[in-house]
Amino acid sequence: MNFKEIKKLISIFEDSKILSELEVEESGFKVRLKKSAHETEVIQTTPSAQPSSSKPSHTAVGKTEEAHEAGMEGLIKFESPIVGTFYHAPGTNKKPFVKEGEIVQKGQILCIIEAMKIMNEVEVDIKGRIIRVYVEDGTPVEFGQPLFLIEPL
Amino acid sequence: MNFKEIKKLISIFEDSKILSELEVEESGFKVRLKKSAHETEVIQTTPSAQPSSSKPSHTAVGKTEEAHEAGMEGLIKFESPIVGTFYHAPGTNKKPFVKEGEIVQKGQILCIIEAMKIMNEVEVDIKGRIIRVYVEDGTPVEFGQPLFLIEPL
Amino acid sequence: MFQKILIANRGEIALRIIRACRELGIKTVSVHSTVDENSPHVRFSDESVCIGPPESHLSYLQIPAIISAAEITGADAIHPGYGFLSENPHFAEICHSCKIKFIGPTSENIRILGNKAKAKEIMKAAGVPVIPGTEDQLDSPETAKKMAREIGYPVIIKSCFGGGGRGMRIVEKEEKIEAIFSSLQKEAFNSFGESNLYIEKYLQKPKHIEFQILADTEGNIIHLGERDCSIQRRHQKLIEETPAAQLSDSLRKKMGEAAIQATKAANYTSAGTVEFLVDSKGGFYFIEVNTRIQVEHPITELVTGIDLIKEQIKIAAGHKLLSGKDNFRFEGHSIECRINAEDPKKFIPCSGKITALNLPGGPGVRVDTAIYCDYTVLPYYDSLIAKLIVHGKDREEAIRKMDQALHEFQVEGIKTTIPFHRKVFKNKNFIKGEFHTDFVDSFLQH
Amino acid sequence: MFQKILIANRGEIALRIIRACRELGIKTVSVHSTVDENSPHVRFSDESVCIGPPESHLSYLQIPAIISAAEITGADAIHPGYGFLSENPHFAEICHSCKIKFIGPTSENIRILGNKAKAKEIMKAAGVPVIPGTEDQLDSPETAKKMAREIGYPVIIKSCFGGGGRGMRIVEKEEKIEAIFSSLQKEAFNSFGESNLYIEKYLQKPKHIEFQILADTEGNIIHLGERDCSIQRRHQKLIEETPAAQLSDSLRKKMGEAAIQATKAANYTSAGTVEFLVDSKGGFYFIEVNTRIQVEHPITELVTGIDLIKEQIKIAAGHKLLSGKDNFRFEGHSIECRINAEDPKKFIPCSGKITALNLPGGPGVRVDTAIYCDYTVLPYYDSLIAKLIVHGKDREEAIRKMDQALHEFQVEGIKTTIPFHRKVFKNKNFIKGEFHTDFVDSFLQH
Repeated sequence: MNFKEIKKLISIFEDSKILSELEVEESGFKVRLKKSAHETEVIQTTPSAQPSSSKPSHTAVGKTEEAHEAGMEGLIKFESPIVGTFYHAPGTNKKPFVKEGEIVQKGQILCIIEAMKIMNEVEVDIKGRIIRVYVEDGTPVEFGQPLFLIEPL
Repeated sequence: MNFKEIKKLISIFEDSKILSELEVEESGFKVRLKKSAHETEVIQTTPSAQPSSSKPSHTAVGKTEEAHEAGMEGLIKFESPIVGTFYHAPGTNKKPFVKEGEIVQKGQILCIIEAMKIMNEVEVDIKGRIIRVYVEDGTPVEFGQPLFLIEPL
Repeated sequence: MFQKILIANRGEIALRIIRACRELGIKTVSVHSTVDENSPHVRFSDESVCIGPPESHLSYLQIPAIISAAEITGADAIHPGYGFLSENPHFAEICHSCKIKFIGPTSENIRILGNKAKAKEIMKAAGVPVIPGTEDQLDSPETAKKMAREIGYPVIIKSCFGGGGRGMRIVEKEEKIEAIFSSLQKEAFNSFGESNLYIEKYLQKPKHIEFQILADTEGNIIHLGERDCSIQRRHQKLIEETPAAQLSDSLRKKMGEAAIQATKAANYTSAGTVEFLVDSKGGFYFIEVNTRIQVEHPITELVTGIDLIKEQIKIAAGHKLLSGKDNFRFEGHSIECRINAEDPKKFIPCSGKITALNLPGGPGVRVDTAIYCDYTVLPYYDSLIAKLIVHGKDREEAIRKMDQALHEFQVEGIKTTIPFHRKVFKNKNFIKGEFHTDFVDSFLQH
Repeated sequence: MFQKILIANRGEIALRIIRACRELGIKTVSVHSTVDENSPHVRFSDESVCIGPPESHLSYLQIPAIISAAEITGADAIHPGYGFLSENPHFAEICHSCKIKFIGPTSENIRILGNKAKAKEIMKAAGVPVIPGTEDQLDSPETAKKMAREIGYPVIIKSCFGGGGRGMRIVEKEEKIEAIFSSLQKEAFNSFGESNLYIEKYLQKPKHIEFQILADTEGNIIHLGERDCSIQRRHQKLIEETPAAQLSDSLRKKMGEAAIQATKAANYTSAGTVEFLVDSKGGFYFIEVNTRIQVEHPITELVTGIDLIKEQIKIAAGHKLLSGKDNFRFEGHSIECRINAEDPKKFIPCSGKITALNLPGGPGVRVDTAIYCDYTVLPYYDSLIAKLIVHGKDREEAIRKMDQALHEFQVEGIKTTIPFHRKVFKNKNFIKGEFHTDFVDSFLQH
């Protein structure tokens, strides 16, 4: 079950006047939804509660989104702020800006996105560890497309 | 079980007047649904007892249908078996076949419906008391239109 | 002109007739079975009368109920649509005797042309080419064998009262005649109440081409061009187009003249269709006259600019045909796909609720339908749920439009024939216009 | 011809362009904001790129995002539709410099004709009649007063960069000029980033009539007849028809010639519209040129048989206009109703989910829409949800068709302008064709 499906599931659950609890479990992955007695508090959220204080705000250029997939609790998806071509390094045969496993500082450049022949440097707005690079060098990306998976530190 | 199937399951569960909890488990995959206490109660109220034994069978020419309106429990609607013009009496200035309050016997003629210039006598298939005559003399009636309200005796 | 027309039908054709009446300023009465209470034809007519339970034979085929409905609502005419009572001479006769105008040909027209052998006889006498075969009914399998030897195999044996693909069987060899003869006789008796059979030469790889006819009571007759209905499965038409893809102008002209000749010979009035089979050598043979408005009439409307239902009503009201501003022209190319609630591979009808619906639209796209999202397709009636019709400058544009429109036409909750159509519109032979009545059978095998 | 066109728009017009591209065999790329992910224009295009968040200025108006989307998908042309970036000369220029063909006029055309005062000047010089008023921008309320005295009250003061009813005000008396001048200046600056104003004679009871123009790069210009757009509310068109109800053939001819003259004077290419006001004495005055495809283009398509979007694309690709089989004719009468998601009395836009939908259909009925049952009308975008277009033999038939189609058009869950249209089509003055641009205001008061 991917993020979109969970989102849809939540919306179905919210809209339902009848359901009060819903639980889906699948190969080590589990979603449990429960309505509060007053119905004001909508979702009691996914398994292990997550400190909401760690949620980062949007970056200046990039956009981060909480990762909802199983086993990704507390991780952040760094999304493309613009449409264009993704470059992982400042040039051909150059070292990539960041590698998986690397720790990045707030304000550090993660990649370049070329749009209209302009190279846009994309900065990260939190400190964290790069868990995954989603996009290959030189591929086109659309607005909101996940570029990196980051563990906030 | 894929997402679509879960969605369908929820809708089946919601529509069910009987289920209050539902759990599906299959090789490491599990769905659990539960209805709120309030909602289950509402649904449980509907099957309020009504004597189903008093339901009559259909007549040869006429058709009877249990009355469902409030205060009409146990009464029968006698419906028009054909399209045509309803006549309450065998002719102008003649006495009507039946009046409100009158008791009718099985097989008695209740009215005439004229269709294609043919006068069709309409018989009742139960014994009962005429509570109401719905249609005025000389008015057109369609198939299944209630003609009389009858209390079965 | 009529004041009020009762429409003795349901679904898209009932709605189609309501639209025509509205434009002519005529009030409409719809009739419906108990399950059709909330159907579009009921919602969009001025009045409606419930005539019976769901089963057709107790409602839409119930002549007394329909006549009664016309009488109590004061309708002065009845439009039968297609199917149901549209080709029932008895119904046309009762309408006449009740002084309600039957919008269609005379009961005599229907009766004579409904008898295939009789119709063939008339056409042969009038000089319209007919398929070699018996003029009389077959009296025995022996006569059938004798005739078949004269005509040459393969032959086709048909019920005199069949139609729409029912009550007919192809015979390849003499030894099979006996068995087919008796089973067909039984089948015909069960379906039509008459067991009379006749025999014809079976044409291989023919095209099925019909001409739209309009004939008024003053004896004026015109044809509005042809429709190629060769894309059919078990004699059920699935796709129709006009003009026919590979028909020479000279053959078109000859066939059009023959269609008018046929209409004249039958002393026919109203809208009607003269059907022919065309073989690969340009020979054409009269098959039958359809004495009703056809399912596929819209393609002729788009190409000619004529509203056939309105014309049919006006002719019934005694008007001269194409009076006033109703000039016609032949412009562009039009194709219709019949969208049926059927499995697209096995064509088994399928009923159920439509849970999501997207109808195609835009320039040159016409949809004739009475379905909507949340509509329940009922098992009691015909599986046709929509007609998708396009009109383009030429055949190529029409095919591209249809391809796009089928792409946009989305129905969820029930199976439809849309996937079948989508495949046909990508088929090379279809695109080239190279097809015959056997197209669908061989297409489905691949 | 282009290989792949990016459509920088959404809703019905994006779908309309996709349909045209499909027929031309051109691949399509749609762009969409995050909330439009499942919209029909995304579903029915070959590729789609998310270009930003819901707000238009961050997505559909975001030039770099759109150009980038064209670059990463390899689109060789962009169709801007109407609204959004369609009349933005800067956008056209950027497309050009990025070697992506902007399907529309040159940026120079857009820039000059977008400046109302400048456009008027050009037309006056070319001998096209213009409304008496300033040729230059007004520098002060005093100049406005002086001009108004010359022209005679009532006058109308407009922003040089306004349009679609915004940035204009009627002035009946001199004492009101000062206040209106300064408030309009502020409004214009806030809306268009320019505060330049000009003044004109205000015509009472005029008809708003526009001519559809096609001009290719070889200098061939034709007009495809007029559209009467007088049924408008606060300068927003609600109903359009062609031909105009009460326009003499001689005036039609004169205006058509003036429209071609205007197109020539502006050195214009692509599809475009020359707008005029016509007073009760048969005087006609140039207002502006719309340098885009219009919302109401379908009525011209139905009457002429020309696909304007395809023509526009072909012209952009350097084709000669109406090459091949694309002959045109003027046949019948066509009317369009704009169905907006708005309160039908106060015209306040209303968003929400469509819970039930029945679209009209049948002969002569065209629906251009991107809604479906369960579609959610979003508050971020234009309230137009469907265009209902009919085509009849004559105005009377078209009106009856529209009346029936509006009757069948059922939308639940949101408010629409359908009830407003239904009333208009029963209004005697409208039916007689006796209306002016003030029709809706006086109609709504009764």
